[in-house]
Amino acid sequence: GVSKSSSDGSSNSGSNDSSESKEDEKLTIALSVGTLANPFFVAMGKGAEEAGKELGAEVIVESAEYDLAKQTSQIENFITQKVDVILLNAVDTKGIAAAVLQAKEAGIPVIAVDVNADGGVDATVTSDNYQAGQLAGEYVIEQLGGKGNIAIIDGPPVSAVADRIKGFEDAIKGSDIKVVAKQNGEGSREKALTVMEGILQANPSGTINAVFAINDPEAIGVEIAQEQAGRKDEFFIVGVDGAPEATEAMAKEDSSIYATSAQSPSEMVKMAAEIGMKVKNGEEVEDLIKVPVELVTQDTLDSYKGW
Amino acid sequence: MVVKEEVKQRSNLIHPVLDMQGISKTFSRVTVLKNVKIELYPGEVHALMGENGAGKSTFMKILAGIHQPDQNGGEIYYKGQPVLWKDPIDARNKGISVIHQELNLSPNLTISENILMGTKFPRNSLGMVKWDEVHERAQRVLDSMGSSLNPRQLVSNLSVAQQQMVEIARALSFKAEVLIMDEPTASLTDKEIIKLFDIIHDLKKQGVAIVYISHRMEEIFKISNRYTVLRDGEWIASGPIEETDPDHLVKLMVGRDLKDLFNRTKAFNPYRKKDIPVLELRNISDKKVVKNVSFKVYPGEIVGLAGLVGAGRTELVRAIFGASNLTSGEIYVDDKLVKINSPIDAISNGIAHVPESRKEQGLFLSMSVKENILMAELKKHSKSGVVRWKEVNATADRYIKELSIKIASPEQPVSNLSGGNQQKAVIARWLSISPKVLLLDEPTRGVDIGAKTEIHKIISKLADEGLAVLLISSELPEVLGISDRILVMSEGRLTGELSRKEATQEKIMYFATKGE
Amino acid sequence: MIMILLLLCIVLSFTAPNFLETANLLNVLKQVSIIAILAAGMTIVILTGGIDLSVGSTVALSGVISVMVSSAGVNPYIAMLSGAAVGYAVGLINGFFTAKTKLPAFIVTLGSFTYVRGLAYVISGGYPIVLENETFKFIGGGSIIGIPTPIYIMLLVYVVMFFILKYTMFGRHIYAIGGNEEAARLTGIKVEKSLMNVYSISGLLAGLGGVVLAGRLYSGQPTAGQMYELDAIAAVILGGTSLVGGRGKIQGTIIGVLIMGVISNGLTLMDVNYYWQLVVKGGVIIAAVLLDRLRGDSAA
Amino acid sequence: MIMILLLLCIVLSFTAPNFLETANLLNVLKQVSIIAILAAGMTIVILTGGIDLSVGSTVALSGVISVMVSSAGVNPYIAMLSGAAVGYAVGLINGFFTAKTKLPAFIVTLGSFTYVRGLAYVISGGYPIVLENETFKFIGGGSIIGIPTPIYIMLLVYVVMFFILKYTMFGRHIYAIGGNEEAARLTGIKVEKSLMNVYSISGLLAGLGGVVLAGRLYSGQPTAGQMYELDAIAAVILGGTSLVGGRGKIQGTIIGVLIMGVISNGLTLMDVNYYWQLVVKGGVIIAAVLLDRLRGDSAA
Ligand SMILES: Nc1ncnc2c1ncn2[C@@H]1O[C@H](COP(=O)(O)OP(=O)(O)OP(=O)(O)O)[C@@H](O)[C@H]1O
Ligand SMILES: Nc1ncnc2c1ncn2[C@@H]1O[C@H](COP(=O)(O)OP(=O)(O)OP(=O)(O)O)[C@@H](O)[C@H]1O
Ligand SMILES: [Mg+2]
Ligand SMILES: [Mg+2]
Repeated sequence: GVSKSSSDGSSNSGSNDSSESKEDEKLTIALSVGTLANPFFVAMGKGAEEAGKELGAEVIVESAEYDLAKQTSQIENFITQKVDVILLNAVDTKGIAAAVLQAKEAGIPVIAVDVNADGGVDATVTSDNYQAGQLAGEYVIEQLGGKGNIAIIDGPPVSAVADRIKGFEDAIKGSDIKVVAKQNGEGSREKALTVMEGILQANPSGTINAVFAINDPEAIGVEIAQEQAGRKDEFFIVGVDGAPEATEAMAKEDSSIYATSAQSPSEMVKMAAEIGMKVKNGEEVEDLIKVPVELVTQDTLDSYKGW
Repeated sequence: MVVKEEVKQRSNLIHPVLDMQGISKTFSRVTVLKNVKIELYPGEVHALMGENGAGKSTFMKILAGIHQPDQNGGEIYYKGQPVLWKDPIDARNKGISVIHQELNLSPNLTISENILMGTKFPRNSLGMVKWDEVHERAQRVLDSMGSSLNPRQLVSNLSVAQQQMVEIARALSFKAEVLIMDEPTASLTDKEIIKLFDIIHDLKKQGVAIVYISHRMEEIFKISNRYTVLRDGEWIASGPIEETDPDHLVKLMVGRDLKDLFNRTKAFNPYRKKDIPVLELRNISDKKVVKNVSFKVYPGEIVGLAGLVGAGRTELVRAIFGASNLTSGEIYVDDKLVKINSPIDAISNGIAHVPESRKEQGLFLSMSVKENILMAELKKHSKSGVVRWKEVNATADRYIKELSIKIASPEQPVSNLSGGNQQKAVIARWLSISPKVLLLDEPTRGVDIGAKTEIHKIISKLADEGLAVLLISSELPEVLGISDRILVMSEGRLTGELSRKEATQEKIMYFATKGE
Repeated sequence: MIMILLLLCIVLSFTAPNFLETANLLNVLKQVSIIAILAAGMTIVILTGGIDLSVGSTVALSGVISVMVSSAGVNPYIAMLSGAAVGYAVGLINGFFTAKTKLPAFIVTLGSFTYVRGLAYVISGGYPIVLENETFKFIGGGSIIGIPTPIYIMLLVYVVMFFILKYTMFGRHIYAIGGNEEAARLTGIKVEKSLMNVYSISGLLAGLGGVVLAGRLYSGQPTAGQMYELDAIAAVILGGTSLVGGRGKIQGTIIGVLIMGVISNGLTLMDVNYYWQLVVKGGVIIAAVLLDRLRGDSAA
Repeated sequence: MIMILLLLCIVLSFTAPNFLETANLLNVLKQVSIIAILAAGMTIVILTGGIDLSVGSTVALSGVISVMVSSAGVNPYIAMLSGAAVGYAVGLINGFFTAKTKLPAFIVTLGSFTYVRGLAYVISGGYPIVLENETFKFIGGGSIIGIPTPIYIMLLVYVVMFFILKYTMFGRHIYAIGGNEEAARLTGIKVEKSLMNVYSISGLLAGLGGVVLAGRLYSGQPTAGQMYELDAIAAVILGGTSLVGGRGKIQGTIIGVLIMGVISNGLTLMDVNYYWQLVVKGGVIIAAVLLDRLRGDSAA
């Protein structure tokens, strides 16, 4: 019974000793994202800030740096801080269950964002990563007429990335498209550039028709490698995210990034924040909200809103 | 004498406890030992003699299992059996104990632990070390040596001489049958040496065979029974000590006649006291030991600084050199008050300092001999930061010749030199900056007799040219031989001053023990 | 350093809401427990003058393997032991190359850092492995009389390590080797054997850390433990152990671990922007050693 | 080590498609150039017995700032210089705390590692900053007579560093300080000043590396340079420089860099699965030093 005071009265906040500090203060929404070293999650953070403004709540944003233990610690700290809603972009769907459980026990609503989370979250708002990969795959088939050689630039071993890869590979299954190289760009422009240089080396001119990169920073890295190797016209690139850096690049005349499966991180978070508030106020909510992914191509670029 | 006779007689009858024959050793194509031999009998002290770099330490390291002889490089018979030590542990377990020339202590451990290191500590039934008993045991060893060191103290807080005592205590802490003492007295003063000799006598009686290496001739004749001389890695001679004398031994060692120990003839002229002192201390004190020391040193004068172990001489010169901090007092150079906060300040005031511990404070072990000599003077030999190597090489060569430093090449790392030659390299470094004041802390520690004479001559010549020298030495004959004036310290204070004429060993000892 | 830790706590008790609550302090202890376990092993490695970069990767491999073993239906205790054994094996390899073939510890353990992580990925296929067993979960996520299990484990590790360093021959040999390896060798200490043991223990503790983490995360994560080696080393050095070897105490290490943990926890509680957290954290680390140094100088 | 590098190249010329092609060899050189530039600075730091963990973060900060300066319409050369200056400033701070206040280099630069990365995030807002200037891009992505610009820069850095270490007083003082700091002090070497310079140079080179990387990536990335410090240190040690200080050569470092680069490149060309790449890479690193050691022993 050591920590009774902190785990009980979450719904009626007048009952314990820290009440005076919380009572007339603003609500607090906490968000833990995979890593703030990726613009996608930075945009999520921005979305949370905006949602906070609209809802009149204070917002805490933490970066787990793809470390589940760190994310678990962050959630524990959120519980200590007695935040009102936790928005969770889980590093790992299953592994985060223990932390989610702790938050639930403390009576704090948890909304999963972008990535599913076990342990009994109140709702999940996600863009479909599998679909993102699938759309990219279908686009590649269409462009290549169902035939050709491609390279895949993989990313860090997290489920969001794995889902994209799976969606993509499922989509090209059955076609005559051959994967000639699959290397890990670790989700960054820098590493993708380096591995792509190697792939270009191992696969002489004319042997690659397209490249699928699991996110936009990688896609840009691939484009730079292509450009510096003077093999610009040889193949096109498809990314995932719809990040500003990618759409800017795509807007250029000669860009070889043809398409990106765009998600909307800030929209997702805003939606999640609203749902979180509803849960807190005891309202009924849907437990799964899928924010669709849209494929943005060079042609549809103008109509794309962006993050 | 009785013991000596006995050993002589016995040696005809009984077998040597240890017999090394035809030992050869090559380091990366340099042959250091060629066909060297030694026989050790129980209960004898065997003096191993030779110039710096003759191969004494290397020879003994083979005996102790630290180095392996070359292939087909000779045999070692221990108690009549041929042996081949796997490693030092092996040799040690069989009863070979060594006092190394270079100190081998763990600075961060207590004296007790250093003394008992490598042996099984007393433990209780749970396997827990019983610290009280460890300290007690160490205390017993220290007591037997007449040392007043506190066994619980950390070794890093000890002066070099005190560390030497710990090293000795370690070698004595277990019962050995062969004891190698590689220059055990190099930094000790008479008081400790006398005690050490008592211990050696006891060990002899117990039948321990002792190899004794020292460059101090008088010691050799005081305690040895037999001798072996090495020269340039070769065996030259062995025999009973009474069949030789110092001159003969020196001749065997250097291969030619060598005059007596150098004696400074042109003593400093006291009438020149109206001269301006080049260095003057007024009421110098430091945090640790030095208390209220004042004296003057004039150009052209060699001042000896004597005292017992721990008297504070080292601390005093370190403070003068800016290596440690003064708490009060003033230093004047050429009658001008100077602020010395670091060695850089001291050097720019023309003060040079040969430190006590060459390995810790002097040498850049992985750098070449050449660079070690010229490190203090690189600036003089560079233009806008770029070193003129030609000039450096020439200067280094000059000093190597002048001090007869024995090396294979000036590019050789200094770590490969014998102890005495390393010492000479450090001295050369400080001569190269042409200082006004030279502070020498045990400058001939471990230096052989020929080189010592050489160093004395150089110091003397420089003094004649106007250099002021402050010389710390624990070897009284050295202090007496070359000083114009002798200051004596005890417990951090200056307790006496003796002119060259009036100084004797007895008077120095009188002042040195005044504090007790 | 303990003064600096107290100072930090005092500052945080004013600036960070809820910092001093029991629940939060237990949180901090629980959060640092894994790094603390690694840092205990790291302490002895650094005391010998070595370094062990492989502990973070070992946490991952041990977690993955022990959870897989457990999922295979094996007794949970044996599964946990298997994780520790994996760590021990990694340590043994590190020890072999550093002690016997005398390769630089930095390179050897950098190699392990890389291949052990690779193995964790290969074995798990890159996916986290779910842990079902309740006993196993208890070791990382459970609590006894309100205190989380990992805290007990951490305390046990430190008590044992304190005892080893102070009262066993092995412990004293660690100091001797770090202080002067040559001297240790010459006095008959079995330097190689001691070094083998030191690295093995570090590996073993990393393995244990991996098991506890798996229990805490209800899964074996191939990505777990990244940068843990840096945190562990930092804690050891913050705790006053010298990278040169031979000097330091295990008590210092736990203080170092707590300083790092308290800073992170405090910054989160104070709701400092994540980017600024890094800036402040970096500054506080330097300030902490600096203050400690200044204090030490004036006290001496 | 050069034999080991050659051996690796021979093996790869058989196993990795197109490895020996000029274009690929230039690729390898281009890819290692940034680590190589950092490793040159790291070499002198390690020669003094120190370490610099901040170089990776400095790469990021310098890249972000120089690109921002360039985007503000400033002359590209001045923009690039500003990046190098940022690195120099970080190095100066590291030098100050290690040399003047004598804090352990590991902790000081771990602090910088953290706060410098934080600053890079804060300043950029976490987003990459796009580089538009062509002159600036040229320094990372351009080429002269078919050879990429970064290779020239790398060569220049190594030639200058070789000269400094071998022919200048400063260079010799670096060895002296690393060999025996106490003796260096007693010999009248300005130890503090030299150390300040050493860390500043390391920072400066990291800043330069950041500028080159920004030019290569056409952007200033706040996430750039992660783990570069580890790669740089590994290269230095692989190259035979001792972590204890005082021993080593800059020529060794470039060999070390190339070994690491060739392994990575070879594995990519062979399209080895990423996870297995880690396993193989870790093993090869250990094998390389081991072989080198064995070779050295038999040659002696
Ligand atoms: N590890 C080594 N590598 C190369 N040469 C060495 C090594 N150790 C010693 N030597 C060389 O062997 C020779 C003998 O050295 P040793 O130390 O045995 O001399 P010593 O007789 O003990 O001299 P000192 O009286 O100065 O102590 C010297 O010329 C020295 O340079
Ligand atoms: N680093 C140190 N830390 C603490 N105490 C020290 C240190 N160095 C020396 N001492 C102590 O200071 C005292 C004076 O030592 P110092 O070395 O000046 O004496 P000395 O006259 O030169 O004698 P020695 O022959 O022992 O060198 C000794 O008692 C010694 O224990
Ligand atoms: Mg010798
Ligand atoms: Mg002295």
